[in-house]
Amino acid sequence: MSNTTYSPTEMMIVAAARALRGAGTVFVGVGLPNVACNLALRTVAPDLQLIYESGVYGARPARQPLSIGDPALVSGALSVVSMPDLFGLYLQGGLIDLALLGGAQVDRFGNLNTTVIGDYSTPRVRLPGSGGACEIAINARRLVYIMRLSRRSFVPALDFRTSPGHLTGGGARTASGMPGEGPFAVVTDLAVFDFNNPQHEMQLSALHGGVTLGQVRQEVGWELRVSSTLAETPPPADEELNLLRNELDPDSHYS
Amino acid sequence: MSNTTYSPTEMMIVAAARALRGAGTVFVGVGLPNVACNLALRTVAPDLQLIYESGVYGARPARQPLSIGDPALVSGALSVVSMPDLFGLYLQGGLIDLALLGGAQVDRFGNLNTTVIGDYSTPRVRLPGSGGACEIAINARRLVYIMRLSRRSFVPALDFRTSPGHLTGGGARTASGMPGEGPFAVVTDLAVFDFNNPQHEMQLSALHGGVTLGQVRQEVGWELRVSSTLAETPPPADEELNLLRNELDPDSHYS
Amino acid sequence: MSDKRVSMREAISTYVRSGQTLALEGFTASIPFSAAHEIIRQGHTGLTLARMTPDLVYDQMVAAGLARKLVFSYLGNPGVGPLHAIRRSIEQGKPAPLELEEYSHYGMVGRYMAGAYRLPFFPLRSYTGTDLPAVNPLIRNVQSPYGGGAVAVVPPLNPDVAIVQAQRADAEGNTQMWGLLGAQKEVAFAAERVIVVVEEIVAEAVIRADPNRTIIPGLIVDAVVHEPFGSHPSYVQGYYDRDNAFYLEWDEISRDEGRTAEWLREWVLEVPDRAAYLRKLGPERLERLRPGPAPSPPVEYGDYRA
Amino acid sequence: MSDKRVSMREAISTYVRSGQTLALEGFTASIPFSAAHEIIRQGHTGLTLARMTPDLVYDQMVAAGLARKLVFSYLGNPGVGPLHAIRRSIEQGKPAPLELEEYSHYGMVGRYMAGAYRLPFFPLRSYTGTDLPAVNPLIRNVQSPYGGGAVAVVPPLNPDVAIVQAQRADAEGNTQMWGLLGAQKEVAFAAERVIVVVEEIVAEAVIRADPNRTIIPGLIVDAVVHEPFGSHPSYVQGYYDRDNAFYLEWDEISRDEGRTAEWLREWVLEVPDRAAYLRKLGPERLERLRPGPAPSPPVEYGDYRA
Repeated sequence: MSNTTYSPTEMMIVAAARALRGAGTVFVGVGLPNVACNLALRTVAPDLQLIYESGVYGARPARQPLSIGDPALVSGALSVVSMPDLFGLYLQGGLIDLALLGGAQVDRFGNLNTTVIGDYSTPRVRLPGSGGACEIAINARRLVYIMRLSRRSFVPALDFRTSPGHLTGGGARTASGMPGEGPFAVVTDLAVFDFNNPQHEMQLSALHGGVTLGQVRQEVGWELRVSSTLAETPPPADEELNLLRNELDPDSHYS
Repeated sequence: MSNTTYSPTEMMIVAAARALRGAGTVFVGVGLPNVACNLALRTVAPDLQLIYESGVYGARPARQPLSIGDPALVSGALSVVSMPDLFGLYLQGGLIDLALLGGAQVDRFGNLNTTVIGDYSTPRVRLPGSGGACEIAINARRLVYIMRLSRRSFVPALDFRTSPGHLTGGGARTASGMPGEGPFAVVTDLAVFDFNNPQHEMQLSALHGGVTLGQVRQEVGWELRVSSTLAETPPPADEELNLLRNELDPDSHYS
Repeated sequence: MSDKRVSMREAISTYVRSGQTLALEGFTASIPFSAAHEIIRQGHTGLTLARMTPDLVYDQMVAAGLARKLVFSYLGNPGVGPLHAIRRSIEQGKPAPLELEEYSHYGMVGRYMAGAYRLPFFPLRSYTGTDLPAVNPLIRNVQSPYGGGAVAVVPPLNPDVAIVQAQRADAEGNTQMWGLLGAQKEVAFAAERVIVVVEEIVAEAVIRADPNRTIIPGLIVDAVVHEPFGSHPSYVQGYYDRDNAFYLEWDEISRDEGRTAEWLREWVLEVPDRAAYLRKLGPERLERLRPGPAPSPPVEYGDYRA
Repeated sequence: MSDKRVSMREAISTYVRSGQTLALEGFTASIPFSAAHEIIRQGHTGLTLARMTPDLVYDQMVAAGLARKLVFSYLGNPGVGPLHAIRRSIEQGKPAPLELEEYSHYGMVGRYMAGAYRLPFFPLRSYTGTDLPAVNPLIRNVQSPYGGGAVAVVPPLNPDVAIVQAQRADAEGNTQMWGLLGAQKEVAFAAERVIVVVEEIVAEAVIRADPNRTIIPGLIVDAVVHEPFGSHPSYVQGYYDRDNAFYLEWDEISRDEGRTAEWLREWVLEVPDRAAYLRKLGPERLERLRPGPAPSPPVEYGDYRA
């Protein structure tokens, strides 16, 4: 416990890091996931093996990497591999336990949109697209999402389905034959969600300190399901905040 | 021209080397082809690029390699590649101009057997099998065969078709969609054959010195077709013999 | 062994033509900016640009109005934000509309692999339950003849010209690279023509002293361009760092169409070549990008005689 | 980082079981003879042995009567002649009949790739107009969904245990190899269990000083066996030469069933381990196989801080 104040984003990163407890290998993308993975490595998952989307395994960077393509990730790493090897041998080969993803839109079954807002051919906003997210969502054993909670993002229907979550829910994903199990947690700046019900429907599992159920419902674009074991997220410990502020994100680039 | 005597095998190697004139890249297997390629490199094809089946490009061995797996091929080479790259990027990728192959049996359309004599499941003689020959015969732009002439080898019907030549002749190979053009020469210890007719049927194109048409017919298991431009193979030049005897095959392992 | 060394100007004017499909690859590293700038200067238009991550290099080429179509998997300024010029082109058709052919990363890799392996398709476990096949009919399925259902496939991509940046090559184009390898090898083997841009030209003997390090053989290389700092603002492992400051500057510049055109005029069109571009950047900025030493230890190949 | 170093005896007894599918790979180089001999000593039987080139290593295992089935692409004593023991088994059923599952080289590579990539099949341009598919129903065709007809495919091969020889690894199994690479990486990623046999154990720092040289990550390695001259009579690039004399000797020995059994007794069964085998060979024979020095020059990775 701690009495220091912290930002919602700090809480989100800390909660995401905690969701990595017990993971052996994690597939690391750019941005917030990168920070969360490195925080987990320093706290709940000391044996966590980071595999960067740029093709680096066993990185030991001399500085906090600014991106997945940072040359500091290569120098001193255990192995550097090509894109065919990274996606073919590591990801599709089934070596990735867990991956963190985010998106501009997510629906109640955890499907993600990172492609477009509006119509694909005449977009209102053109987003980055899949990158590796599509095959990561399909092949990684389990997924954690990290994204800010807002009605604009938590929508009843996606404008475009870039990466599959639990598809239409229930047994749909299993029936599709995807190797991975799909998302098990959605970590936001206000609350944490899971999919622990037969429908694999996103449900509120924990509220961050000071956040009300009403606030959360306000930001979710569908009739929100609430876990029977709704809890309050333990606030960031001093150790977690210190690592985040002094080492992992000193310039508060993310928090 | 030369007055020195030479063995039929020496003539065969020399004639095979000459068939490599103009080739840019050659796929090199073990044994006789290896010697013939290295002779060509020193005589008719100074710019010939040897690509070894073991995954070596631009070898410059400090000693005459005893096999395609000789470590002397690796040290000082321009590039060493894995089997997936060798067969996928180089051979199937279309970078091989020419390959030398041999076999226990060849038929009139240049199809090869290196698998079995007798029935496959109850073989009289079990042979090595394809190795890379099957995909080499399919993907290399052009093929030269090198094998001793004998009725046991030049058969009307193969016991097993390991590697395709011109299949059933005529347009059969083209129709099959194989990238390569198939065999254009068969070099033996007694004579040289080509396929320069619409049926792509093996035909006698040159007799080695002192060899008669009758001798050759004797060793071919079908009604042999003879080229209208039947010639006599120029005997080995002193330079060719000297290279062969003093440098490429000093222990007369092959000749 | 033929000497394939030419200037960037000559390499581009010899092999690049308007209307071609080009692939300037390099995944988050070794991005051949020097080649892109020369293409912009020479004004080749109607290009189809293939790249996993278009990055700033294609944002600049699109802003220059050279591109007809983009074949890609991730549109972004890594760690910074969107690619404003490409977004303008897609959302507002400025300076010109842009046709999109969109994949995931592994889909792009698969296209290069099918092209390099001369296969009719490459299979991968992706796209299940997504909308990508609906907007890209080239993403298809194949039933496994061994049961177990279908697998996604993508067709070969064989660019007219592939341009890759590496640490070093000999005069014939035997190219050695280390650090992040991206899909550099695959795109080079898939392309009709290959231009290699290197930080250093080395003697053939240097290449031969470590043959396992040769990623692209001279056999498939058409031109070798010696261009120090050829990837700036991207980086080349061991030679210089990524100029992250510029990636941030570009986010500002590229938001405005006018400022973007102005930047292209000042830093590309009115600059004769990379050497001049580097002088304009100034030695201080480049020096700050130099890393400290971290050499690899030697390995033993063995001298095998008699 | 966990320490995976064990003796060969322990590695084999821990991971190898009768009836398994094993792949002791290494294409004409780095053939793990030391592992094969330990498997023979432990007497695991009913094995399915997969290897592109069975070579002497499987000729010895088949002669020892351990094999039920062979999955392969080329049966030969390279540059010498046939594999007599395997031929006896196929032609005369001595010491036991042998089931064959036969491919071409690229077909075997494709099986490992499909296994490593977790694909239902791997496509390749081979087998057209040959009798191989007729005797191996696992070689099938797939129609391209882009037109242009069919392409051959092979199914995944995922050995229970893969055993590969390399120059060096750290205690966790991060393995670096150079020289001929064969399909070592692919078979390792395809296998359920991986045993790496190395000439040298090095500090993790040595591996980290050249990450592009790491072919097999510790992530997929179960056991690391330090076994100098572990590949004799095969070779390890930079460490020792191929003992061609033995390959010729074996041609003589293996022609006779009795002499073969005698050799196995003397050189394998009655030898406790590889160290004893090497003592029996004698230092002179081993010294003659040592190459002269030919170290690779260092490359610069760069020390990136601040």
